[in-house]
Amino acid sequence: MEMLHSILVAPFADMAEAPDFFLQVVWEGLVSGVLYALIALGFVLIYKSSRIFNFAQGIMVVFAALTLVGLHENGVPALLAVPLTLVVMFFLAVGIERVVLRPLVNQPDIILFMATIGITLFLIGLGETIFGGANKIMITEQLGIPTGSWVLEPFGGFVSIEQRDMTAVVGAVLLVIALLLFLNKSKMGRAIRALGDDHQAALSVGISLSTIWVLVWFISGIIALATGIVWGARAGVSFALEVIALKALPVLMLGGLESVTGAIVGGLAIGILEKVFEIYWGQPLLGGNTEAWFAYMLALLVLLVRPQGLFGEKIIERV
Amino acid sequence: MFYRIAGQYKTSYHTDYALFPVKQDAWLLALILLFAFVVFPLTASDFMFRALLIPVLIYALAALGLNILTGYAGQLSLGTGAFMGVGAYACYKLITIFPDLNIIVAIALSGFFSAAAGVAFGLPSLRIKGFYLAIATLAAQFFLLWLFQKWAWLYNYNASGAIQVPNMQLFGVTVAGAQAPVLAQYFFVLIVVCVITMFAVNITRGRIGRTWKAVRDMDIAAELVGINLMKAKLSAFFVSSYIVGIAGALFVFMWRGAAEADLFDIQLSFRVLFIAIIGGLGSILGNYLGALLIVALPVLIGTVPAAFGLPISSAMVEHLNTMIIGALIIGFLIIEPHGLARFWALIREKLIIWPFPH
Amino acid sequence: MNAHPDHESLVASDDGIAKGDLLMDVRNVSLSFGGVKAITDISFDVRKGEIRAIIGPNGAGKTSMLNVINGFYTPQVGTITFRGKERRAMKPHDAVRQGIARTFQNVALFKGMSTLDNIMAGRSVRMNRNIAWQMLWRGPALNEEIEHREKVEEIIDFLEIEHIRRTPVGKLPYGLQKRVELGRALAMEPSLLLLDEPMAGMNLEEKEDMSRFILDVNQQRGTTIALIEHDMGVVMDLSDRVVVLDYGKKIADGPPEEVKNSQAVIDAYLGVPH
Amino acid sequence: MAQAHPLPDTFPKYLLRNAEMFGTRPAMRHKDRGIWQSWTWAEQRDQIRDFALGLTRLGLQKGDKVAIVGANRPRLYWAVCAVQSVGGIPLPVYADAVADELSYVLTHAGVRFAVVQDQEQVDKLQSFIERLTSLAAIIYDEPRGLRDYDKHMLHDFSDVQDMGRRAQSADAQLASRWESDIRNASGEDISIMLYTSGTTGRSKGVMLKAKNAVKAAQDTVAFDKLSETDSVLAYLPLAWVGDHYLNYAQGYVAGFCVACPESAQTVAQDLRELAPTFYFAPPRVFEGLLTSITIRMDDASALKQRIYRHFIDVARKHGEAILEGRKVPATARMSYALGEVLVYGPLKNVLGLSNIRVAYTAGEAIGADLFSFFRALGVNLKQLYGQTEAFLYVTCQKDGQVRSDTVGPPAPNVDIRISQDGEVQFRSPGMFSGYYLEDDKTADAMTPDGYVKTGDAGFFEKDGQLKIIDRAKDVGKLSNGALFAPKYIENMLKFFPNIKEAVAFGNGNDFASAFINIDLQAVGNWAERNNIAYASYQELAGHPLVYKMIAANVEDTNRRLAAEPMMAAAQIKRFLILHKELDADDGELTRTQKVRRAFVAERYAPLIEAVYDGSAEKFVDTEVTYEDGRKGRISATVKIVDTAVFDPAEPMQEAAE
Repeated sequence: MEMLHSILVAPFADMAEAPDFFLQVVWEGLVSGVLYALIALGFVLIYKSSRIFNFAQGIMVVFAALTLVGLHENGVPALLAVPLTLVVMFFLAVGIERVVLRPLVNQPDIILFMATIGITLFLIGLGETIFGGANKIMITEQLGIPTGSWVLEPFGGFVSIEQRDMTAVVGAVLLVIALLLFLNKSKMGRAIRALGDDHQAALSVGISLSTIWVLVWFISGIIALATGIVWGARAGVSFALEVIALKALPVLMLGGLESVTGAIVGGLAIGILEKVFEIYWGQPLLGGNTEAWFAYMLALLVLLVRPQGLFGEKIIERV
Repeated sequence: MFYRIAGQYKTSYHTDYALFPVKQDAWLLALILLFAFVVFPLTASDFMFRALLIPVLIYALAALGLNILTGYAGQLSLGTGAFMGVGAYACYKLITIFPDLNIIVAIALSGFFSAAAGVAFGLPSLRIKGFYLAIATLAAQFFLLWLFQKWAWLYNYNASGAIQVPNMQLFGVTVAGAQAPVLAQYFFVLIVVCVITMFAVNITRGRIGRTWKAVRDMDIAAELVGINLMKAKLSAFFVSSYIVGIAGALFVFMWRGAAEADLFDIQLSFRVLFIAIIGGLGSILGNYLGALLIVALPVLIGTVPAAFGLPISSAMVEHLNTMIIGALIIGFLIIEPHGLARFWALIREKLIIWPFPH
Repeated sequence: MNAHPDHESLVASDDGIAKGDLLMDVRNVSLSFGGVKAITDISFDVRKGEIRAIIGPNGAGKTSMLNVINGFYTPQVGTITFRGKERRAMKPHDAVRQGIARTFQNVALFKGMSTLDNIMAGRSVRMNRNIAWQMLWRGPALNEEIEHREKVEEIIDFLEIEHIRRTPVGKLPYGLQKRVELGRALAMEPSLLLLDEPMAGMNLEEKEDMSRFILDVNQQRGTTIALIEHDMGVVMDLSDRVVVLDYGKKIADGPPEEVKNSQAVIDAYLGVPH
Repeated sequence: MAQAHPLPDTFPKYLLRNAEMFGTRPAMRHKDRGIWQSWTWAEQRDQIRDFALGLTRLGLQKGDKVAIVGANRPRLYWAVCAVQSVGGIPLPVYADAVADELSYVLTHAGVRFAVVQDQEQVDKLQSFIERLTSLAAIIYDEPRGLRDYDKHMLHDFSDVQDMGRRAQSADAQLASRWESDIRNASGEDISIMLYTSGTTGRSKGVMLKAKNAVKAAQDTVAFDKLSETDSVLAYLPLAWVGDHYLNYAQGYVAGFCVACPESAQTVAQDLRELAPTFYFAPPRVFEGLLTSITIRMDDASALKQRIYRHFIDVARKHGEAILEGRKVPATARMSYALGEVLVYGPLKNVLGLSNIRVAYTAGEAIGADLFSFFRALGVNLKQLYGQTEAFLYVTCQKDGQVRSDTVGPPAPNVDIRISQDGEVQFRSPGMFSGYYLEDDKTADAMTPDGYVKTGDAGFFEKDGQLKIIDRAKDVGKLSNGALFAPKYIENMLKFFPNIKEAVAFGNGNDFASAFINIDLQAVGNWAERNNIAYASYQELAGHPLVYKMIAANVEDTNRRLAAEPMMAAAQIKRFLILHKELDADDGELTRTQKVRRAFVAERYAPLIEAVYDGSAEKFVDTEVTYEDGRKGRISATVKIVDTAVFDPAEPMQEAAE
């Protein structure tokens, strides 16, 4: 009985007791949720346009951040380093398309999925060789991102909002809006969506596969850079980031591989629930650090109920 | 060139089902076993055993387990590292609770624990397929890893959170623990791996192997041919995780000597997955070739340039190694998606019809 | 030890139903996919030993009906009585156990395996040596494998595909893939064989071969066949009775000559506006 | 093979001996259901005994004739021995014979029973059943499709065997009586009747006495030291004397294992799986092998081609010498050994010729380079010359004394002489005992003093080996009296891979000319590699580049003819490439693919006229029968080309080598 009470009743009692602390937890969850959503967005964009489950999205975030900081360390002023990094990301996109994707155009999905694992490893190795394995500090100030924090007093309590987190949230929202506009309105956007259904069909209609793929990988490169900056500002730039980026997978599972809205909602949901569970259930009952597996378990449970995720289309087996 | 197929006709189904219908393949295996059981033990240095021979065998065994699940049954798994962990911890707990338990029995039993874990995390495969299934095994990987760290009972509450392998005797020879001679450990691992590989070959060859491949190729058609999908998938998870568990136990007892939780992290899962991919999904031989490549690569990168006089820092070796493996994966997927095993099959085919091209 | 080529093994397992009696009765079956009505209130019966054709223009619900019969889809309304047992929902592999086998409109073979393995997969429902025996291989597991291999070799000989025994099916031309698929279905020794457009995309010679095989299976083995086919010539030659579907409804049922002249069928095929 | 009692003089006697001495060794194999089904000599005896006793139950008496129609199947071979064991006369007939050929042979021989392979043969027989007044029953081997036939005269092979078994269980002594009948049978009985696929007129039934057939087989088994450990693939037509002698007769005498292929299409694959130790193939098969080798090697990578060409040259220089054990320099022996590992071994392996101890070719002349190619690889290929009337062997070459242009010295105990007009005549232990019911034809074929006239022209070379020039009746004279041997010229032309068939004309004319059939496979592959588009055989045959290539071949032939004094005058001045392939269904070839010269000359008379009236081309329209019997017409303008001719004095480069 007492066990049941500590699982079902006690946590909610704590929440009610310290609403401001609860808000702080939710905010922290929201911010990490935004980051998951951004990474998931990169996944969705590539999956939607080329049916490739891009495992390397996580490492691209790290690689972009490393390049930015690396350039800055070698004397490139911060505001110039950003466009330069974008150029690097563009060439990375061209390289990936030419070397990896073009020869594998009609291969089954599992082969393309494994190719992205290959890219992940290659980029880790490349990043470590060029920039060394040590952790780096993100150049937040130089990029003009405010580093102070605001303090609010809701319910008479105390909640501090880091300004850089707020910029991250705002930046992410802007990015998402730009992406949605681009996908639905522009000519290129429609081509990307057409490509997603069937490579050959799109080719036959005259959509040039290689340019679209370069474009798509470049856009997800941009998203990766944005995520890298924001993430680096919070947790410093290191390869450990790559494992955390894996967290985007459950987001995709939850939100469905093809839907942009699914990626955002999924990302935020996981970010918040993960933090709340850790604080109110993880630490008191399970010895903490439940964030390592909570997202995956949650996504797993959802999938058991709806195998195609919250927003994916219903899978009809045709024989 | 070396193959002489003519005249090897089969007069009964028994001979038709022989493991090696062509005797040249049997000689090739005999040669390899001769090297493994005689030549290496006589010539190899301790460094060779510790850095190359034992890890190759253990990784190959783990990749064999994964290959049965992903290569034969088509169920993607990213949780191999964790299941190896379950095998290792189960074995450790067994020998601490029953100190006089024979090590072979301990290792054999520990396989069942990882098999149980495998089946538990395999249940979702009945409803979800393809990439989505990767999430179930990822959940297993992270959850079990967290469990190894948090559940102190697993490592007998010792402060460092690591498990230490005590000295254990088998037929009067210390095979595990600090004083175990590397040669004894090598033979122990070699024999276990050979026995399990033989069982794996027989299983994948027969009815069960066929049902797995049917589920992998087209599960709808498999069901309509009368194959019970649940039994097929769960048996694949069971057998695969059993073998992976054994590999985990060997990993700690016969090679590492000690282990802490984050030894069985996602990186280990990836490593075994690369071995299976580069080696060739859906093959037994591929796992050995893949393991040889992935384990030998860093050793080569470390020693070869040094031999040429330009020493490379150990960190740089690690970085270059990761990069090269990444490049290798991409290269293989382009040249031969079915990995080294198919490479060997093509070479063998060319030798058989030598000097003709087709 | 020779394989004793006994040709009797090809005869379908007797399911206790005399020739001509009722083997399967489909009553008032309706099936819809979220609003889309694939089949509405269709009833027809299949007698033991006959070739029952199911025809109709594209999208008439033929394949969906086949999927209902072998338990792949569960109809919202209506029941199917097969060998006396009435049922609405049934797992596909139970349908197989009761003796229903099928081929697919666009070839559902196991691409990663050879012709022999694909047909042997049809036997798996009858093989049951457990994993322990399989690990040892020599002994009961191998004997069981050989026992079933002999049955499969009968089928390979019957379908004249000895020359592609070890070829991966992915490499076979379309006509041969269809024949391997028929072989796999025969390997299940069904009492009811569902053929989904076995001759689609075949040239004249391949069609003649396939018709010969279907007739042999029906006459020599006594297997009842439900045949979906577009080629009118084939349907009229092969089938004893014909069901005609259109827009998910049954518009005619009877011997080929009678159905051929029925106005409803002609309209359906010539496209009178609905 | 020492044995207590005297040498058996009938094949059933050998069956009993083999069952005793080699009871557990394999006697018969058949690739079926994916594996090689095997029967030991003991099992074969039982199978034959049961069938024989079953046949007697059906009413088979001594001297009755039993037709055997079908491909190489164990049960049909057993039927032959079973019929012989109860004193009947087996009568193998070509499986692909059309209905009216079959009906003539069966009615002429008055067969009482017919053992056939499958439904196809049953239908063929039933189409003219009313003419077979003496036929009592048809027995079929494969039951496929025959289930609902009316079983009044139709029996399944295994049912007849059941009758035999039931009879034995009813009367315990039956089996031993069957064996004692065999032991007391006399060698004088006719053991087999083979209808020759006559190139002229209806085929004749050649009767062979048991003791003659067995004696001939004993001689050649000893000659080539064949034993029970040998093996052979029986893939040539059952009714052909070659198959009956080499596989059936020698099989029983030596006790070796005869293997039947899975089907006609899988012979190459079965040959490779089995790798027999004794092999026979007509020159056409060796031609096909060489063509397929050259085509496949042309597609190989540059490295493989270089290795292949280098070692083939080594083999051409030293191969035969090494095969015959002559002295060869150490370096040559060394590089040949390396060649064995790299090229010859694998090549023989891929073709299934690795285990061959003795191989023969016969039926037509074989090209010198084709013959030496296989001998250089280490295949002990030899030539023999024979006829149905001689139960095959007339001459055969000894190991070590092998030449490509001759057919060897007389076979053991064979006495050969050359008549005034150059015809080869022989007397041999295996000699036939005349044509069935056709004593007049028998008399024509024999000389008054008991020699058999072969109908072939030839002469003995200095080393005692017989050299066949041509069919006696075809050998003619040019208008200036010079010798014109069409077959000799045609063989030379056919040695080129691009030429599949050639027909030479010139008898009574001023010069020799030739009609050529190109080899679609070889020329087609050449066309593909030089990207020459062609839609049909006819279009490729008429292509100017093909004409140029064939012209070069004809010139080569003329150079060789110029080097032989007797043949120099008969060089080919003009030739054309026929617009259609000569085909047995059109009657232009016999069943064993030999040209029916008279028929071709009469059918293409307008073309011959055009050749000799100097016109450059000629429109021709010929009737064609398709596979299923329907008739069609093919017409084309055929170009006629002149070729260079060499005066006999010109030295030949090849000779100088």
